[in-house]
Amino acid sequence: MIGSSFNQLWQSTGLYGFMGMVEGFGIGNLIMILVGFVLLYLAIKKGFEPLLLVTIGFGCILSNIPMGYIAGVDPSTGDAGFIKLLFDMGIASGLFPILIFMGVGAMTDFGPLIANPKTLLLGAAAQAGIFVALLGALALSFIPGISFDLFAAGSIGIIGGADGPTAIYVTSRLAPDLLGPIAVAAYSYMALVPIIQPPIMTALTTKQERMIRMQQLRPVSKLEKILFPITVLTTCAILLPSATPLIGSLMFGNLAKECGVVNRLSDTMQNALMNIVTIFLGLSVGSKMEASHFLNLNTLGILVLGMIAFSIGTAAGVLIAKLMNKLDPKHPVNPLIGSAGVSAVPMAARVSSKVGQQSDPQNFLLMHAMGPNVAGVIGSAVAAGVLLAVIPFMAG
Amino acid sequence: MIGSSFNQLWQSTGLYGFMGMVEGFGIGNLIMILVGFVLLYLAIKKGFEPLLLVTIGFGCILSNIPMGYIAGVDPSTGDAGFIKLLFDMGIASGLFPILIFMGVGAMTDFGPLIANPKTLLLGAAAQAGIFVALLGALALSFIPGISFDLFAAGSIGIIGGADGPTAIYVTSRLAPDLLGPIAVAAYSYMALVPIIQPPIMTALTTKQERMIRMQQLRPVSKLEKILFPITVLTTCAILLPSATPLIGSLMFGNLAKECGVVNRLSDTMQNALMNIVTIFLGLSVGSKMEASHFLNLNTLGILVLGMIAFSIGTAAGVLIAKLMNKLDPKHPVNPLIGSAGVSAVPMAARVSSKVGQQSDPQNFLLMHAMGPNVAGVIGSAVAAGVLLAVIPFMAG
Amino acid sequence: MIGSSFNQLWQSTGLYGFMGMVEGFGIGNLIMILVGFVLLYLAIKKGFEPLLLVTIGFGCILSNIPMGYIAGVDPSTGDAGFIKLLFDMGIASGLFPILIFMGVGAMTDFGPLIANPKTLLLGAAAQAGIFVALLGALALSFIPGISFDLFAAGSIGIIGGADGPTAIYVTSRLAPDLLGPIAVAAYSYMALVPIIQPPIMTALTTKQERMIRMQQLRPVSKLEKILFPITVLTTCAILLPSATPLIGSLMFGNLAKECGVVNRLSDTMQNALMNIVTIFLGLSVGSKMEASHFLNLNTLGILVLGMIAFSIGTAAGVLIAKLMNKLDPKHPVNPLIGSAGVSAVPMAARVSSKVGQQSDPQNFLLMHAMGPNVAGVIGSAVAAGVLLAVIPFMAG
Amino acid sequence: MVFLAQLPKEQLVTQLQNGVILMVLGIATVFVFLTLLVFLTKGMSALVRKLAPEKPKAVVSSPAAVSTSAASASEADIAAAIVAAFAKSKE
Amino acid sequence: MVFLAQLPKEQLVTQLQNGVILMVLGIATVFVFLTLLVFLTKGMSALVRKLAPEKPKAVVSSPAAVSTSAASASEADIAAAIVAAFAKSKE
Amino acid sequence: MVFLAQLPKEQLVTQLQNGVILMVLGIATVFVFLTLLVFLTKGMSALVRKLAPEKPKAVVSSPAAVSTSAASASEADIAAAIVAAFAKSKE
Ligand code: NA
Ligand code: NA
Ligand code: NA
Repeated sequence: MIGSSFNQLWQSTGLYGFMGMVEGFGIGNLIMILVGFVLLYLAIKKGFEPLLLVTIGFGCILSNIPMGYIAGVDPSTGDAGFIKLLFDMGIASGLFPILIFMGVGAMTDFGPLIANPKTLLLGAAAQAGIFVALLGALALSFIPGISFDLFAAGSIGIIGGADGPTAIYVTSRLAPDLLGPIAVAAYSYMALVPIIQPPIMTALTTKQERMIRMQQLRPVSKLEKILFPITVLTTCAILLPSATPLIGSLMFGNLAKECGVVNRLSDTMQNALMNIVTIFLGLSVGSKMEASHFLNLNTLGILVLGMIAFSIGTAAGVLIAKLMNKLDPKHPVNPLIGSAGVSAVPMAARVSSKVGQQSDPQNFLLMHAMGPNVAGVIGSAVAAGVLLAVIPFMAG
Repeated sequence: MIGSSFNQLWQSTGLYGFMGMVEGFGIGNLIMILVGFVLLYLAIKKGFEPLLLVTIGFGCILSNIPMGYIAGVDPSTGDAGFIKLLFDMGIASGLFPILIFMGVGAMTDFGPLIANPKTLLLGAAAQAGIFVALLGALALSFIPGISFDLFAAGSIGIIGGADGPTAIYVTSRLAPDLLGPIAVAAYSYMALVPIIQPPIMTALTTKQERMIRMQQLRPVSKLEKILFPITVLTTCAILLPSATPLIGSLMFGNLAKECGVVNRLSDTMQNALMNIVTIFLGLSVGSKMEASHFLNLNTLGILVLGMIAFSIGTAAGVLIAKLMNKLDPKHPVNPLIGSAGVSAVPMAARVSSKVGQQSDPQNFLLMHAMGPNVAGVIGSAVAAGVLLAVIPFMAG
Repeated sequence: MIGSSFNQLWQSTGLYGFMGMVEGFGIGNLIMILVGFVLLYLAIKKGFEPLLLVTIGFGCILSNIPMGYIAGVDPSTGDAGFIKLLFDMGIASGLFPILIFMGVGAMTDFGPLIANPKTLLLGAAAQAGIFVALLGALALSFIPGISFDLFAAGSIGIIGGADGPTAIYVTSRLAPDLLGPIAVAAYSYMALVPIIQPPIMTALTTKQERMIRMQQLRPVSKLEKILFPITVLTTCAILLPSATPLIGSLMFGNLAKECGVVNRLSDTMQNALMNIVTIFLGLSVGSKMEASHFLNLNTLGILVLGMIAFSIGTAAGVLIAKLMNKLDPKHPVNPLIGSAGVSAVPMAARVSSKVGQQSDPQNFLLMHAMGPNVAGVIGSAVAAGVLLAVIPFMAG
Repeated sequence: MVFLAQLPKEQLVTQLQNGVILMVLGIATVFVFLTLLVFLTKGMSALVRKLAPEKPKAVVSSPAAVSTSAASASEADIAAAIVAAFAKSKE
Repeated sequence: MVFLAQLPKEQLVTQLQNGVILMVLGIATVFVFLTLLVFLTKGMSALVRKLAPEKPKAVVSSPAAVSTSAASASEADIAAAIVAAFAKSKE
Repeated sequence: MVFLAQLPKEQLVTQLQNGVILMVLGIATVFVFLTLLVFLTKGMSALVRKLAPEKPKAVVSSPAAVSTSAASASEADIAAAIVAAFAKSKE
């Protein structure tokens, strides 16, 4: 009896599971745990988007522990693990990314965009990467071993939106099995923006263009800041209701911040609520990094396509800025701020500023780059709305 | 194919929905969105109960966007929108108003009431408005186009309790379809207390009465403050268990505040938890302002009856104070503090104080008015308990 | 008609319920309410673990109010009370103790343990109480009127872990009906540690032993503190996956604290999230103090066994420290820090320090006792993992 | 709740009768409950002052103190205190 | 989403066609939407300056101010202010 | 868990036997696990000191610092600091 109990204990060790002796577990789990440790390393040591990569990485580790059933259901008792509970509560339902977006809205200052609305076009252009990557995903599917349908392709494209909650929301709606690689790609590339963007930006611009100084932004009144979220929401309600969950929660957060009469709510959206949801969301997303869904050619395809999406978005932003200068030479735009249109707030705007100062240390582009930067958030949400509205109809 | 896709996109615009081309949507949604904007205007510009009216207003707007399905279920995918998730989580279940009440308890100082317990009677009298409005709702139902059953009438009456969470809790239990108009009426009239009450107060009192000075309140010991919530809860448990969810959570919050050993919990009840629940509750309540349930004669009836309830509650509070002065002339009560018995904490108490100072600038009634003010919260919860216990029995 | 309504109101009073006139309620509820008041008294007046005993006590009171249906389902309407909602959300699912453990991890400094790893053995020894109490529970079942199966015995044993969330997690998995008495016993005895432990500690040590001074702890680098939670988690994943929900969440919280790049998340784990969950968890656990499950000989058995578990854990910690001194006399350990191995953080460590200073006022043991103290948390979680892995297999 | 175009008159009258009963019951219960509370509160206070005649600590505090986003408010206070302190120290 | 070893070529071509349509539709919608927003925002600002020509209060604030754990940050600021104050007061 | 008036004696004996096994298994596992951790922790520390011999920053901090409602506490500290500062500056 004691022997059989020791045997039972041995058969319930993780080691036994890693050796592939239990159905559903194996060496793949060990590899994914190491991937989780790499994410932790990147987050802690390299400072890559730590809020998300620490939680996603830890979620990945916990979910891949054999017979821990932390992100699954224990077959012997029927009890669901705590990460599965969190996943069902907030990712399967789509609630968590919406709440994060509320907090993002409450932390965003649309002032620079209101002061110079034409930078919205830069935020539009930079979404090109989304659709090119979508097409790329469908093209890659001709390669044996890689297989993406329209739902998957749309989710992969949205990586190019450079906006975490949008990517997670769209993927949870269209292709939840791909959440792991898509979220990891999105956050990793957002962290890598200072490495990905500068070469593209300098390749597409002349030194003279990079030295363009822009007029100082006019001050924006409180009333304008209050009316802006309402304007955006109204436009969205009339044109593209499928984008209203995202745009609506973003603008709700922003209105709460700007209206000045509900500061305690806006504080909570930015802090307690956002932090709680970030913890839950990160762990849940990490749980989709299961060996069986992650360790395949598709993941490699996603990583490549994500990089392409970021690069094309960056290039499109810069190029459209140059086009705008051609069309309206009186109000010149430094094309370096075009790259900020991919969103990746506020990292991309800082990159614009930094690259600009390499050509002219006295040229302060940060404020100017914040306009396209936040426009990119709106642009990605609009693109997400198109995907969510059209793909189920096309596929059905 | 591209034509049919463009057509699909056009048919998924909000404009198409507002034009009534999609089943379940129409011009009524546009009207309700405008109502939502009016609520935002009142909250932001006029400062009417902004914590609730900003969130309710925004919830109303989001929920009425055609084909946004933010407060409903998308028929093509079966996905529930995020406000529907919040509604089911906290309003249908009754959880959110209870948690708000916990926070209210943790923010309430019953000291003035303990120092002068007979002001409890003022809080009792002011509940008369609840039952008169209930009767009024049943009488109004004789008018064609207006139709309230007992459940609806009880929910309408509770507007007269001048207490948001109580009104929402009772309505969610008795007549959830009326949540929209009832919550809007309750919070709007609470915000309008400085306009509604003063004429009634001056009409029912003589200048001499308004100048009555009251004895300074005695200090209240910490032990009394700890024992008070326990006394109220015990009384409620023995007499009226149906009121214990409300009274119990109120007194739990208050005990957490007063006992002094769980300050971190009481802090959280008042801040992080209360703010999160307020956001969720406001959006959810706003989602019940659907065109089909809001744009009818019943809503008009509710608004009229709510006003009547507030007025009668105010009058009853003032009159009973005058009666108390007749019966016990040695301890005179300024009848102006009677109006504070409707609750609407702390607005109604401030109104008492302000009207008092119009007759005698040196007469400080604020502290004295806080007694009946918090008594009104208890009184409303007791009245709610009666409604919840008796109405299902009468109707069944 | 009015008569029948009054009658209905009378039949819905708590008094009528206490008198046993309604199925499912009776005088037992009154007794349990008094028990709830005793818990409040101990928490508020005596300062016994107030965060938990105030909430558990209040939850006990609310849940025992006849026909309040706060922790049950109202049979006439089918509505679940709010404490039942909280219970199902977080205790039945096991989520709340896990979230608490995350916060505990974010509040714990493993530095003293890393500086002197062999104190881990003291934390191991003190778990002896768990298994002796388990055996005791099975032995007590020979007494008529007391009846514990293996599931119950495991849950009772875990009281000896002196760790609230671990006890609640294990019991919610193995014997949810015993949650009330087990949680009360665990938290009460943790509060009573300053009374229970000192006599055992002095009885088992000589004055000379109690005066042993320990070498000052070496400073621990940030990198070590980051790698420690990862080391523990990895060990646990390889050896004992059934303990990973507990160990994993503890180490997630600790990594969030130590890594230094997600301070806003670690802040939230320690404060807003922990407080919210504590409120919900306390109320829910209190709801398991129903008269029918609490007022019986089993509860008495649980209280006795819990005390035995604490005492044996204390003794084992002290004795193993003495053994270590025999085996390795060059690095003497003051045996008084052995008792801290039961966990009950940080109370047990303070007791070690205080008892030490009774023999030598210049001997500062607090830091040294923190090592076994936090080791005890890990040890209890490991013991919990064994129970969770083996008991269902043995019983099935 | 059912939304009917119009309830039959009989039912409306029955409802109204029920409403009157509810009003009587409700107002009575509220008054009985709160009147009882008056006496219980007085009794409780008397008992406290007899059994634990501690120096009362807390004067009843201001209703304005109903906390609004406590943290930020108090930080503002601290900042204000610093500013005030500076102003003074420069005198 | 279904993971197939390989979709049949025909289906892949159809998908690609759909993808092209989606790209056209998507880029068009994004540009129409944001271009419209350019005009609406300009109109809104013009209207505000005409109807409510209040002195603009807020200069556009720094993006660095995107709050990170606001509470602790501002406490650190306060602490820094105190230290700075001290340093100065000792001069 | 099932509450029985009394389990049959045989079952009680079997349970007790299982309990003894569980005790042996449990105590053994706890000791093996934590003993392993002793060596792993020592190894980890040795490795860290060899590979990254950085000046150790943190002296082990006080257990009293286990945060209780951190925000308010630190605000109180700040307030205290201000008061102290003032007291000193007036000297
Ligand atoms: Na974007
Ligand atoms: Na009231
Ligand atoms: Na322990």
